[in-house]
Amino acid sequence: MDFSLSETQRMLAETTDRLVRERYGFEDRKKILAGPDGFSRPMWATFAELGLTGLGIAEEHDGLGGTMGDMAVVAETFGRALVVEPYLPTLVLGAGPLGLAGSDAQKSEILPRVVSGELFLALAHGEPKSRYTLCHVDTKAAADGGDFLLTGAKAVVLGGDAADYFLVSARTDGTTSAPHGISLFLVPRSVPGLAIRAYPNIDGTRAADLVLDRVRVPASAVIGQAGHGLPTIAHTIDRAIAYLCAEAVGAMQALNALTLDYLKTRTQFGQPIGAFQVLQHRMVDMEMALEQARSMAILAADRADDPHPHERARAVSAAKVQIGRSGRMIGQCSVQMHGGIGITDEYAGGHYFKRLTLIDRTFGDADHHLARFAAAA
Amino acid sequence: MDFSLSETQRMLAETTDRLVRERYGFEDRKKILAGPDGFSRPMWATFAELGLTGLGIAEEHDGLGGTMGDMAVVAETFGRALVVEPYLPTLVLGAGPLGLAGSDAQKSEILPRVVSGELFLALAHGEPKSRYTLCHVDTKAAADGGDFLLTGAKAVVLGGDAADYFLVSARTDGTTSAPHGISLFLVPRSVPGLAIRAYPNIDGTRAADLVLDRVRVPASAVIGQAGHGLPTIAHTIDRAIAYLCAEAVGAMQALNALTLDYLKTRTQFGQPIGAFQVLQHRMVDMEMALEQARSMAILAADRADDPHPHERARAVSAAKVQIGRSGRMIGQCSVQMHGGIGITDEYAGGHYFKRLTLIDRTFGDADHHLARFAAAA
Amino acid sequence: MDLKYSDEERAFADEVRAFARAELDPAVRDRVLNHKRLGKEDFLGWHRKLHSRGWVAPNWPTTYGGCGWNAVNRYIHEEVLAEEGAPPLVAFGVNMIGPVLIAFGSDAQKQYYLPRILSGEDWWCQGFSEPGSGSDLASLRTKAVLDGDHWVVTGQKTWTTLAQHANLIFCLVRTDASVKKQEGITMLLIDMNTPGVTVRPIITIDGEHEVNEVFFDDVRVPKENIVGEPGKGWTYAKFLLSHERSGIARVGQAKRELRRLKEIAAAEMVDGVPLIETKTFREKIAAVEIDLMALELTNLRMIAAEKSGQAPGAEANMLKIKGSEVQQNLTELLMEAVGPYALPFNPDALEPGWNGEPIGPEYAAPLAGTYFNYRKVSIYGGSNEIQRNILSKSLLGL
Amino acid sequence: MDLKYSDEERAFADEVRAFARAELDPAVRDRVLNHKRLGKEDFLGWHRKLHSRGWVAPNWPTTYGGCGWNAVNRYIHEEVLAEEGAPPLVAFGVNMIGPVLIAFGSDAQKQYYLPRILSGEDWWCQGFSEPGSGSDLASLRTKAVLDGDHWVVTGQKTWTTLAQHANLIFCLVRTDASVKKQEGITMLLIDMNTPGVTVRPIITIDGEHEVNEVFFDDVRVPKENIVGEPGKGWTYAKFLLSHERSGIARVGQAKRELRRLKEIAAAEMVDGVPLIETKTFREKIAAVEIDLMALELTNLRMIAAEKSGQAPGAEANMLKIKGSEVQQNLTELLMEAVGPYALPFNPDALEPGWNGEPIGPEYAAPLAGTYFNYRKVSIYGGSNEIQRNILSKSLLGL
Repeated sequence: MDFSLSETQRMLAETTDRLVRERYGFEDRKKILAGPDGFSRPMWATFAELGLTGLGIAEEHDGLGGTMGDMAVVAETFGRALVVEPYLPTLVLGAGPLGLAGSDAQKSEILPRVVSGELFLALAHGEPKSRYTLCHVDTKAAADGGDFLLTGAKAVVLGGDAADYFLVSARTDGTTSAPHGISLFLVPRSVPGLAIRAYPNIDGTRAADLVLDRVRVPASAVIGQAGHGLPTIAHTIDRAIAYLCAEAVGAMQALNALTLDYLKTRTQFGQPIGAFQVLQHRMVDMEMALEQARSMAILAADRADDPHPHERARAVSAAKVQIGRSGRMIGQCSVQMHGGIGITDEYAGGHYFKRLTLIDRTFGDADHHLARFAAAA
Repeated sequence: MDFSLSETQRMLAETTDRLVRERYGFEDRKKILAGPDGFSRPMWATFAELGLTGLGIAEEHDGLGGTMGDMAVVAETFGRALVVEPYLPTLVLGAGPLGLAGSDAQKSEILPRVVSGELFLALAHGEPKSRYTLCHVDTKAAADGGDFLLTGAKAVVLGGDAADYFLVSARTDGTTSAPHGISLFLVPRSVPGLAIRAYPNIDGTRAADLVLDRVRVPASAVIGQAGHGLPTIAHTIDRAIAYLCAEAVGAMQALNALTLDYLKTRTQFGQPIGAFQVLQHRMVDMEMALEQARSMAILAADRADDPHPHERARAVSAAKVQIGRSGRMIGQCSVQMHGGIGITDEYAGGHYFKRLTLIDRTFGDADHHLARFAAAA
Repeated sequence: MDLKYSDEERAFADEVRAFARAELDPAVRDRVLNHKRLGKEDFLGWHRKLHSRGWVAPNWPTTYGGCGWNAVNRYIHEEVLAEEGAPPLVAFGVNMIGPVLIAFGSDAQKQYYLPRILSGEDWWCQGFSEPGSGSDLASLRTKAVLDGDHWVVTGQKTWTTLAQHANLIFCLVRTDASVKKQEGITMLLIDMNTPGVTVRPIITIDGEHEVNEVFFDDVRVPKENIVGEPGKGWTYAKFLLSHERSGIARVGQAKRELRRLKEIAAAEMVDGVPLIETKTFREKIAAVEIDLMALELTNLRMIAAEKSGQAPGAEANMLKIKGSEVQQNLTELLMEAVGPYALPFNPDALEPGWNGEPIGPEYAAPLAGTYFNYRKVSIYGGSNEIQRNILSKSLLGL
Repeated sequence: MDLKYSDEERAFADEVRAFARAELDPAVRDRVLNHKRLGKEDFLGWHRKLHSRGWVAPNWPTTYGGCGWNAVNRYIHEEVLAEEGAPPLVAFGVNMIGPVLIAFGSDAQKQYYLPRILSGEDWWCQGFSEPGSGSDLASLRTKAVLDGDHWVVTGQKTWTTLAQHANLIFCLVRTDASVKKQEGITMLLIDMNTPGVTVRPIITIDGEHEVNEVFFDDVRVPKENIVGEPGKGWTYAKFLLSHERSGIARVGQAKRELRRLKEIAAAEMVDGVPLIETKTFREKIAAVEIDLMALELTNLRMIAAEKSGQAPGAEANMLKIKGSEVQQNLTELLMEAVGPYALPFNPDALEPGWNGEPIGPEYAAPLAGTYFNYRKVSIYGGSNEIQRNILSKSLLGL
């Protein structure tokens, strides 16, 4: 049993910590958000220089390799700085399933260009009516000669604003909620018939809704085996959740630190408000919520690539429940203890609150994962 | 809109208040519990003298009449004093359904003797496997000539230790959970084939488990129409819940008063513990929980005889949820703020906590009634 | 005991409802129900309709053009209008400075200001909070010095709701630093157009502009714009806050939001089943509905007590706390109901008359923002912690 | 990072488990698992078995007959035994006074008392709390005056766990009333059979006798029965409390209770469906299971930190709080699971060897009582409020 960081992880932590400390302060972030893309391409280039865009990608494709635990170290730092660049979409949701199931040709074509910082990716899986149900896929892939014609709609595709390639799920078989018959396709952004509506999310990240109208892709665009895409998608989403858990821990830690600082410096009635026992105890509870969340985020990263999908699902869902609840409690209590300032745009606290709230809405909320965990128990 | 007590209610409140103040202190209650019956027959005689055993019983059967709201006034006082005499079993669960559905002969035979304080009654409806499901009845009533033979088991029959007559539910038709086919029978205690195991409950009230082995009763023992007992039973249980809600409000009020007094008198660190903000705010929350519970108890009493069973069920279940939650919160917080003394047998506080806890377990806990309310919405 | 309204009360509720249905601009109603942005004219148009019916000021005596209603009718009026989707009455004039002027204002002030409040000609805002004085209001530092016929005011107010629409502000200012902090405070009425008054928007995390900072830089205020006597401002403020309590639990609004929640939960599907029919979500709705039922009854009990002559006391603080919990619970469930569609940020969709293509279901756009925004309701008007402090002292004697 | 035990650690856990399964009297195990009453011999029999294996004192150095294990092995030992249904080690000797004597006791005390703790010959109890001194322990008033070769002790202790079995008590007494309250306290070792010592049972609301009052009426205690120096009792007590922390989260016990909860919820039926398969109850179990997973990992993280040389600090207070919440949650769900059968009170059924007919399912009898009794776990050893006060200061600097 050993909870200490590996050498690689310590280096990653130092590198990313220094980067965000020097270049991703709250004011830097504001400027980045106000820019034309809503995120910073130069920052992305720096990620590439530092090797961050090679994490989790095999060395044969120019990557650094690395486990979900390694990515979690980056996620946590990014959570502390509320990084908005599409790292989760490109690396975890995009490069991840390509690495898991992609053909050699697909991997060779895409992954080195991800590592170099040249490409953004996005997973276009969720649909307007799918909510959090992974097997709910209405988008159809009709065989047409040697090609497929994709028709349907995809909703709230994270990083979909910037993606150069989409990993699109579509049915080659089966009815709406059948677990079988779902295939995953690699689709370039510029393909005819693909309409993209990009937008910001309320937490500063970005997404897009897609409409596919007979989008033609060759058979070689199938990622993995046709009709058997769901296990890859489920694994990918579990990895993404592990990433989000670590990111949330970073955000909670930063928000707790801000709140504690506020308790010590804000004075009312002639004393720091941290002298009031009710606020003291609440702050203690927030720290406990953080520690419980951190424990479960560690577990989720550890199990995200567990060979037994059942074990993986249990651990990841349990973690997502814990993160949802801790994040909600910390976010709400932090705002309350800050008073009005806590919900102003110009103060960082409220932005952590927003991010934590939306993480709970992403890939299944606490209720969803409590039910998934209970069903898997 | 008028929330003030009627003249009758004010009189009832004064009478019962004086009675428990003078004769039902915590030490009196201890002696009563230690007695041979676990309750006081002289006390019951006093109830009869004061007319309390005539409440809710029609004047033609020597009763005083009166609404559930009137009984709730008594219930609240009894809750404050943790009265253990079988008032709920005899008046609400026994005389109630007789008044609602009994034949003239049954009413004339039983009710005047209830009013006079001569008889105790009990509703034997719940069964070992029925939990909180009212239509779950396995006890069978087989027609035999003009008689019925009752066979089955009844569980946790409140007041079953002392009851002179039982109102026993049994199936004349239908399978275990069918809403139709349930009949209610008036069964004297001494009938052959009826085995009674009486016991105390952990809160000082008493109950019994019954085993019926071919208990013979005449057709005239059927209360109301054979096979149509469930609506009467459901109405009765809703009335009993309304009673319990009022009783719980009395218990919460008393427990809050004890706790507040403790906060003011117990000193630690050189000051009354009520000077600590965390305990102050918790005490405020307990008062709010009481006020919300009181509001819902008023509603439940008001609707307990609503001609629309749907309206009645919604209001009563909502109240039971509120009472369950308020009672739990007040009970747990009170013990916590008292420290060890809060769970000693010699201090009254813990006994309120127990009673409130068991009220939540009686006729459906908060989860059960939340589901019932939600289904009726 | 009778939990139902009397025939007269029911008739009055019907009358209010009929009025709202007949007079409320459907476009405005739609904006209220759907959490879209309300413009100044949306508030004012409705205000004028209430005025023409004589219903602007339920809590004022008839002498001053108010309704002179009892507590029950005031409650019915407010709750029914809220349920029907009427814009909230802008409270600063009618419910806040109005009663203060009636009680403590000079005859000239009453004659000048009260009719203009009723007609909607003046829009008031409130200058109480300061950056350093939130929960500890009495520590405020904006100061006013008498210079001939004028008070010269310098300082800063914050959290000033809708100051961008206001032409008048009532302010607490420090006029005497040498006495106990509560005793050196004076209440002034200030024209927002006076030179030296600057309004700076505060944008909240939902991207909205509702509150402001107001700066006073040597602002000259005519001497007669004082309310009552110098140094009595704290007394007037406490009087004002105790009169802000009508409808403090916001039961009508909560009922409206509960209805909306049920509609949305019926439209959202989970694995082919409407969200409202899934056990977990249905019971979450049920739980808040029960909370609201209890709150409404508690409110009615207190209203009935007030009607029968008991002054509103500590109970108002309870209603504030429970009311804020119910409101926040509802906004949270509304956000939860739309699942992933809580993420997109589309402030344009909140603009009156916006005709664009919604992202996801049309009702989704405001929900996350409203949830974030509504964290304020347990903060403003004295945070729930302050409410509990007050209750601990006044109700429990701790 | 490696969340799994090492091979050595796993092997050790297997060894402990095998030992428990081989040596634990099945009747005692059954009483532990089913919340029946444990007699003195149940504790002592198991204590002697551990002693014969050399496993009584994981936290003592080997010099004194302890195991000298690191934090991880201590944790494994404690949690595995708890999971297996072993009676809890009576902590007062091994975990409380033992470490104090090792650190501060005289050679004579060490030589006399330590072996008797290991063998189970002595049963210690703790004399800290007094009726007027609960959370504010340092305000204790039991006093000891030196009279020749004896301390004369007068006063009262309370909440003395299992004092009815004990032959020795370690007491905090006031020996100097003229100094700061923490500085006038001395620790004495007192034979319970000394004239003037009286034990009075305290019955708890579950009808059980677990705690006691202990009265001292001019009790003469040999002078040499002082621990360390006079006036240093508070220091020793703080040392003792910091050593009471091993296994403070009671993860092993919680796992055992979770397993039991699942068994009972599988046996209970609701409308023809096992309770554990109903959505609401299943998810309540899932929620506490997740809480427990998080607690176990948090505990392991802290154990690992301790093993690598970091002293256990504020984290222990967190484990105490969360551990008590999980335990209380489990006892509450166990009670809920049996529905109406939570009501009957049948203390006879808890007696070893009782052969009567149960009321309802056999497992139901102890559940409500255990729920009531377990409210103590957020009170004893420093209430959760005190734990939060400590964390606020030590961890947060507030």
